[in-house]
Amino acid sequence: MRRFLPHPLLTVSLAILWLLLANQLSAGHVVLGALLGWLIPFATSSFWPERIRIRHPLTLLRFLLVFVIDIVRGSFLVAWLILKGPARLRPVFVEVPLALETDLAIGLLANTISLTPGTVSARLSADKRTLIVHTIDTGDAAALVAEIKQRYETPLKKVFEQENA
Amino acid sequence: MEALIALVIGVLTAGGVFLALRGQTFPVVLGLTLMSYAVNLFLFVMGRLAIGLPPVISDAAAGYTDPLPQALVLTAIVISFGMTAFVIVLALKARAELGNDHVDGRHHDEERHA
Amino acid sequence: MNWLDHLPILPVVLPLLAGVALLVLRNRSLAVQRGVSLVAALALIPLAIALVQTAAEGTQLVYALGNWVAPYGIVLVVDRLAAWMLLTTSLLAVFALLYAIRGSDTQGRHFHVLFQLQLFGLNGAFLTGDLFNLFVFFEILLLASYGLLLHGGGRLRVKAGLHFVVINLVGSTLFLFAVGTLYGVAGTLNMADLAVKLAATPPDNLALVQSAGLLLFAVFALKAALLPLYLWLPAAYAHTSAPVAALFAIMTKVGAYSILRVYSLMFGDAAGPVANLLDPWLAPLALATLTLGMLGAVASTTLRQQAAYLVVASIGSLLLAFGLGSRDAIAAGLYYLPHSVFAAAALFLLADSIGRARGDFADRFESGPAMPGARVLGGLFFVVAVAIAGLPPLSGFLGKFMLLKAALDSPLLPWVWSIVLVTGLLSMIALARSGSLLFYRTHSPHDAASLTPPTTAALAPVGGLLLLVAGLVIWAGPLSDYAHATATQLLQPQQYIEAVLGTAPRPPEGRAPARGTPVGSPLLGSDPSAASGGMPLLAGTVP
Amino acid sequence: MIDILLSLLIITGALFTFIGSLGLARLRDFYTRLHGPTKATTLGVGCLLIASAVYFSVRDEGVSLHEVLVTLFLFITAPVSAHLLAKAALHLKVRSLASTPAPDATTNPAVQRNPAD
Amino acid sequence: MTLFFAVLTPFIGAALVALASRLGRSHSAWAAGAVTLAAIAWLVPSLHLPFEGTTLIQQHDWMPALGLNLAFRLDGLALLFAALILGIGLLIVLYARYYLSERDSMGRFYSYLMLFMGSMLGIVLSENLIQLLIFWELTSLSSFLLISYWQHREEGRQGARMALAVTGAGGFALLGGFLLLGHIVGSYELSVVLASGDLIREHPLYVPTLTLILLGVFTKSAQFPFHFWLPHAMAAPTPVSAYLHSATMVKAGVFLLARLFPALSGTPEWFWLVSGAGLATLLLGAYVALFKHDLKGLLAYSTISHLGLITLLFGLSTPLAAVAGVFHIINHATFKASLFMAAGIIDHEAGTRDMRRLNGLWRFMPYTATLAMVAAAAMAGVPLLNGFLSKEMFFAETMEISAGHAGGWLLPALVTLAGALGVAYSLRFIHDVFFNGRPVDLPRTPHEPPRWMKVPVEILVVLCLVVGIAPTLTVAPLLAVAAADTLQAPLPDYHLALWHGVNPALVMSLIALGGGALIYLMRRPLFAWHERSLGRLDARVVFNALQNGLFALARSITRLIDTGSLQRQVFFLLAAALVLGVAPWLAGGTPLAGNREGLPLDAVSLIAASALIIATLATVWLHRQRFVALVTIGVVGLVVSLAFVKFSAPDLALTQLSVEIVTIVLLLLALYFLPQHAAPEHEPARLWRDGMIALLAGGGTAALAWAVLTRPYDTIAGYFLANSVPGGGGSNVVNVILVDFRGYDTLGEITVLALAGLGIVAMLQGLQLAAPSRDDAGRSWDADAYPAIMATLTRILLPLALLVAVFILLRGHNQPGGGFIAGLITSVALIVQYLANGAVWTHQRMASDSHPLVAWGLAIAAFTGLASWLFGYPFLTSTFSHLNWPVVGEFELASAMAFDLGVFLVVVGATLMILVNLGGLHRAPPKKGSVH
Amino acid sequence: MMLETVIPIAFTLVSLAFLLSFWRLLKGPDAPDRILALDTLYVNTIALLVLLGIHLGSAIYFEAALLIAMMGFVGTVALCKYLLRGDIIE
Ligand code: NA
Ligand code: NA
Repeated sequence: MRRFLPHPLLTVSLAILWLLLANQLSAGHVVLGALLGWLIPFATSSFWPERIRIRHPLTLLRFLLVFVIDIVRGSFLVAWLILKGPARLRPVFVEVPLALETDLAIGLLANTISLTPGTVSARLSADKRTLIVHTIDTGDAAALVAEIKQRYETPLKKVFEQENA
Repeated sequence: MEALIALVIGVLTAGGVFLALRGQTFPVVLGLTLMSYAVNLFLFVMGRLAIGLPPVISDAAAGYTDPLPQALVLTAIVISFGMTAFVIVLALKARAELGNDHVDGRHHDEERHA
Repeated sequence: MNWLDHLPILPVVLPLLAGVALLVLRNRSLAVQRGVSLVAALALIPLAIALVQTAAEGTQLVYALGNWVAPYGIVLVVDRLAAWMLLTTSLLAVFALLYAIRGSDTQGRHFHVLFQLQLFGLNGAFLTGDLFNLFVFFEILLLASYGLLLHGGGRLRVKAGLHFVVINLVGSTLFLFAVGTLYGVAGTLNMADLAVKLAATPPDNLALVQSAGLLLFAVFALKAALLPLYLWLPAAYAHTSAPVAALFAIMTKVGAYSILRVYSLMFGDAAGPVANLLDPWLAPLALATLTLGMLGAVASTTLRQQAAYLVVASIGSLLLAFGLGSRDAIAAGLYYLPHSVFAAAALFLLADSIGRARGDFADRFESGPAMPGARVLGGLFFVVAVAIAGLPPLSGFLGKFMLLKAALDSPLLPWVWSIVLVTGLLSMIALARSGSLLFYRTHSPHDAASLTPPTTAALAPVGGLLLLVAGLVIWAGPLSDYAHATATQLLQPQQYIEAVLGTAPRPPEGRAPARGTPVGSPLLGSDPSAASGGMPLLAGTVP
Repeated sequence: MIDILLSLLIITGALFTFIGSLGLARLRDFYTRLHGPTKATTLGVGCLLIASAVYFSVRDEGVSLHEVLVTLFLFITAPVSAHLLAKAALHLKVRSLASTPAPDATTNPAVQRNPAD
Repeated sequence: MTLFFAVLTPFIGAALVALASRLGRSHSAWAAGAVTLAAIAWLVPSLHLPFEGTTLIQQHDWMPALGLNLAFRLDGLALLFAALILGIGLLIVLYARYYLSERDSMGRFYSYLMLFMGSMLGIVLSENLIQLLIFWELTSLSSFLLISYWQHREEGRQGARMALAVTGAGGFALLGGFLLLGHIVGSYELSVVLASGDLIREHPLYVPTLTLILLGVFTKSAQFPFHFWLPHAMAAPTPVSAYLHSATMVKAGVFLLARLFPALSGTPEWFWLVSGAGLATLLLGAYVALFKHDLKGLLAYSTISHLGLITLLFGLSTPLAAVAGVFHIINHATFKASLFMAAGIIDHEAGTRDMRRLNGLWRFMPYTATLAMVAAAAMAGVPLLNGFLSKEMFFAETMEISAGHAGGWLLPALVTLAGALGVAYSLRFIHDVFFNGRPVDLPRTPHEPPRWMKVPVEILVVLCLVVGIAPTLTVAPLLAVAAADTLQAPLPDYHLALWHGVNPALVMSLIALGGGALIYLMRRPLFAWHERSLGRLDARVVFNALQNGLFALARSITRLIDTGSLQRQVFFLLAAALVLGVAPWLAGGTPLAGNREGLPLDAVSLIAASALIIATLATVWLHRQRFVALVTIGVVGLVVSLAFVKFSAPDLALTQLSVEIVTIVLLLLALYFLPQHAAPEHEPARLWRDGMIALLAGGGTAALAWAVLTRPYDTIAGYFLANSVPGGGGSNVVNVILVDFRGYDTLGEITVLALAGLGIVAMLQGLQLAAPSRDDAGRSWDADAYPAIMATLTRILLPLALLVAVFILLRGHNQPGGGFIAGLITSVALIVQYLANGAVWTHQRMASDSHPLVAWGLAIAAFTGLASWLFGYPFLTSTFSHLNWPVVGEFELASAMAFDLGVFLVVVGATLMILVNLGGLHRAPPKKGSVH
Repeated sequence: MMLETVIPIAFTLVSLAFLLSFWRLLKGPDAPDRILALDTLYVNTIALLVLLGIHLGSAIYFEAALLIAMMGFVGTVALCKYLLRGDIIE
């Protein structure tokens, strides 16, 4: 199975993406999409050797929901701060100690932080244990760190790194 | 609109020419790039300006713009990309061989006396 | 389609395939690569001869690429002029290559690929009947020439290469401005079709078309190294490797060819309001080029530099002939063209051998050690100098004779004669001095071992090129007749136009490719309103 | 009804796009400026893309969802860009309203150099 | 063909002689003699013809359309000259065998000599003027080789170059003259030209024609003021001098005077130009000859003087003068050749030619002295010798011409003076060398030369004597036919006799003899006066100064123009384009704007255009802050793509966007190795100049665009729109044009791209650049080479990007997209892997050599084109069909898509080749001195 | 139709956004500011294209938007990498 279908998740994703690209749902495109979804992972498998496994699909879904809501929230918040005026901002760099260990999970966390309310992940320490996050306006840095860990890191850890946890 | 496009082409050409006349390789490359933008735009608008009439045959289309200049510009873009790449690497080669980045291999201070 | 019907495309396809094959074989032994390269170059000669024979009958072979007829598709046109250029190129290429495979082809990577693609570009430029396609093939031959020019590297070579590349990039930009304007006015790219359209230029568009025509001239003048646009040449030719410099002898001729082609076809006598566009420009500039080129040759401090300036001067002579514009003058130029190519190539190759034989003194004009093999080198130098200075009895003299004779009818007669004759004298003086310094004013070498005696393999290409020059003398009659017939053909562009625009596509036969029937009869193609068919073309037809 | 939805999406999208750039122009240091485009603009363009998807799905028969692809792409790339920009700014010691963190102590330049060396 | 072969023989012989020298020293001499005899043998069957009044003409087509044929002519004049050339040539061959030393290369000498002999023979036997000129120039070239034979000697090299420059210049003038002559007459055939004298003389171009031809004649025959090269040619070995300055080279000029006498003579212009130059030369040569201490110098100036005499005779234009001229040609050849040979013997035996040291040689070599004295007497015009006869005729003619003119005494007086000077220098030759005390400090003791070295001198001296004593029995028939064919008319009445009674000519001869003796006796004060005045003039100094001036002038002009500056070249090109582009508008009559209705302006376009303009200006303004300029030029590219979108060119927009990014990556790669900032320029004048040029160029292109955009046009584009679907099988017309209608352009375009890649690979080979360890602000680089977040997430993007690339590639034929854009997307996706993960990491996962991609891409494109041959269609003819498969449904397959695949592969291959190789630059260890 | 009034407003807002981003690009002051501004300009351009597509009722500009998204990202990555490391392909 693994030899013939190295990345089933990727295959499915690519087939769906192909249909999105083609912007039509015809039999021909389904076949073509499936074909490409099957072939491209072979071509790129050396770049992407580890197999992504999702342990808790429900947790992931819930995380995604929170994520989307937070993006909208974050955007409104930033928009409001911008309109309110630059003078009242309280920007701070905070350090988020990481429990995550895999690159993929850390990357997803960093991206999530960047897209969600008022924060941008600015630097990952060389030992990958700490993420430095810039926040545009906060009064309580510790609360922010805690929120990040609880709201994003925990589900990510559960979905991608459960065996290691 | 035509006047605006003509103006844009003129400014791009002027900028390109001015930079192409500089003494160091890097601005010359920038100048050549600007000139290629100018000429690509020029060649493109030789098919006249048309909005919303892409040359893709379909039943719904209200009409088509002249496709030929577009094909020519595509060829020209590719060629100028190859040329630009070559000249950029040549600039590095010249930097290594001549010891500086002057197009004539002179040092900047020499330029004043030349 | 008969196999022979594909003859016009073979001189283009062959070097392309050879280039690709060499790219595939890039890791194979040097002998294999050289063999493939040489065989491909040699094969061009019979092809070119076959095309010359066909063209000599006075017909223009028209090859519609993709079976799309002119003016819509790109066509190749083999007329006398094109065949003449192909033959000159193929002969030159073989000798340049023979010299290169002695060892300079290993100084850098991809020499043979670049060489073959250079031939691809050259032959394509000579054959195309489409103005934009001419641009494309200009770029191919230029980029190949950049690679070849820089082959081996070195300070002066890189500097010269940088100048060559940058100035040509500006030139290419100008080319596109000119072609674009012509398309914007005439709505077509095929040269024959352009000739028809431009001849009907209304007064309101006159200056616009002339402006584009003259911008195009600036581009061709740059490639041809016409004053004041020749400054790139001396350094580029003097500092590149010998076989490349020899091959480059044809490069300037591409510019000259383009001038002849475009301005006889599109802006010639029959071009109505835009007729004889170059008349006020070409001949005077050519005279000035001849003068300054020759002064440069006099002033040169190395043999290769001198050879390069002599190329500039030869371009002056050549374009002077084309600029005078009469049948006899053009014929003189056409006869002179292969001569100047072969002679210049021979000089570049010989200069390399001389430089090697002089050790550290190279080809500098200063008293140096007596060369090993001085007798042979000196003898060859003497003959090459006679050829390139246009002295009797070699073909340079015959070309000059034809040119001077043709100038008898020109209002520029006093200028042409005095400048051509005086520069002839200057070249003789300059070359006599060079030869005297290099071969006569010698001392016995301190370290004879550092001097490389010329090998037969190095001298044979020089000898071969000189045999070509001799051939130009021995068969001067038929060759000059061919040149005259070519000039006649060029001065009657109507024939060319009819041949190009009158060609029908190949009809479907057997498993036919689907091919849209051209709208109307092929000749109607020159009538755009008929060609536009029923499709709404908004931008194009807004009056 | 669709018209209202479309108009709402378009206006929201345009507004967020504008506010994002406004932040970029108005805010006082690089790090705060970084937030505008990263969030507001991304969401703005997202809204516009959804509007487009709705528009073409309604106009032509058959759903038009390929705009989702662009949206997806933007949402993957925007945070990476922002992260790299912030990292670059920290490296260049760009002026900051917040006190910048100390250079990464655990980083050993000798170790982290290109493995090819 | 006999005449042709006679001329050809020495040329072929030249090679044989050179080869023969490998067998031994004497062999080449024997071979040279045999060649000369062979040339004679070709002529023998025809020799009788001139004496029968027949002119033999042999013609072979060469360039008949141009009037240039191989045409040979044997008449009396040609016969005479051929006899001199071959006869004296044979003697020279013999003489040189003994003259040349062990160190001299025999083969080279005789080879050159044969070349020269053939050229000379060609001149005199030519029927076609252009052909004559060819041989004329060949004498210049071969004499260059002969004069510089002793190449290690400075005088030899200089003398040869001077001779070549002067006679070569004359040759070019002669070419002009002949062309005019041919133009007037309508033919280059001598027969026609000689029969058209009146036509020529009455033609408006007569004077220029005559002037140009005389320039050729005078330079060749060393006539004043072009005489100065001849004495310097004496640096040649004496056999060469004996040959060139008696019978051949210099005689070519007077030959031409004789040859064209019927066509050109008889006008005042001819009279004044020719006789004027002749008289001046006669006097000057005779005068200078007297003061030369060098034996050969004396003979050289004497030669100049005698050539002046002959020229003067032809200038007088009367038939009798012409006869005398021809006669003196013969006589001068014989006595001068023998004198040179005698001088050579003396030089050979005594080791010097300085007459101040050579004294009293009579005692050492009485036999040679006798020969020399007889020859010198002939030169002086002593009775019983041939020189006397022709000089007598000369004096008589000058009297005849001058009779009845006011001031008519002047000419006879002057020629008598010249005669006296001639006697004086002849006396000096005899007395100074053979008598006059004892030799001074000679390198060796002289004695008689080898037997065979004297034979040529003996033969010539005997000829002087027999002709002088019995002219009618010897030279008369030859002179008659030569003179008759010179005149191309019946001969005038003349008598060759020793005694004509006491007449003015005899008196003049006697005065000359006596005066000459007197001058010689008074030589000491004369010498002293001469040394103080004219003796200081040295033609060589003047010539060298002129030549150096020429070289200096050439150098300064060349340096003025060609400064090796690229900026200047670009400036010239732009200026040329501006001048050429603007010139047609100056005539007026063409309005700049047409009457086509344009599109309305909208706010978005205005904003975008403003951004583009400002970004362009910012790029120019900030170009010294290179990184910033890079960002601003990125904006320019973005807005240009936006313009493509706006004006209905989606394919262009896609291409521009992709190219833009790859270009920026390239520029960043380059910027790493280049200075980040550039110093400001210090030349406000240059900035203003460049600014002006830039404004003009910008204005020009804007005007051009405006002019076109406001005009309507008809285009062939309708055909593409109509045929794209039915003929090309694709609805994206731009793509169908690219891969089908104009697929040939695209084939060229991908070749350019491949060439760029290959050229860059070739250029980068061995190139090493030191990587800067700090940025321009002095900061060391960030330690984190591959930020983890970037690395992780860009990997996700690779399959996605590839999917998009496939999509773009497949749909290109019908919708915006195609091989090029797909190729760039793929390349960019791969480049990002390099950016994020490094070259080593990436190369572990994919092939690092992209040559195969380029090769196979090109091959696929080319073979797609070739495949159409199999179906009997031209190169690149496309085909397509619609297939209907179960489940999948209907889809299209087009050969053009295979072509597009080729494009795709080339683009990926070339782009990777460029970027990856460039990216690997720094990894080579920095070379010492490669970068400051 | 409502869209006819909304779209010009949207065009105006996005154009203003474009100008503001461009202003930041010119102003800087630091290199990251300019890169950020360029990145934002790319996104603004996507917005313009989407609006244009709706305005003209043509889906043909979609690929351009997709490509801008991809290329804008690559450009930003390359420019940032340059600031961080100098050598972008190492
Ligand atoms: Na570009
Ligand atoms: Na003496």
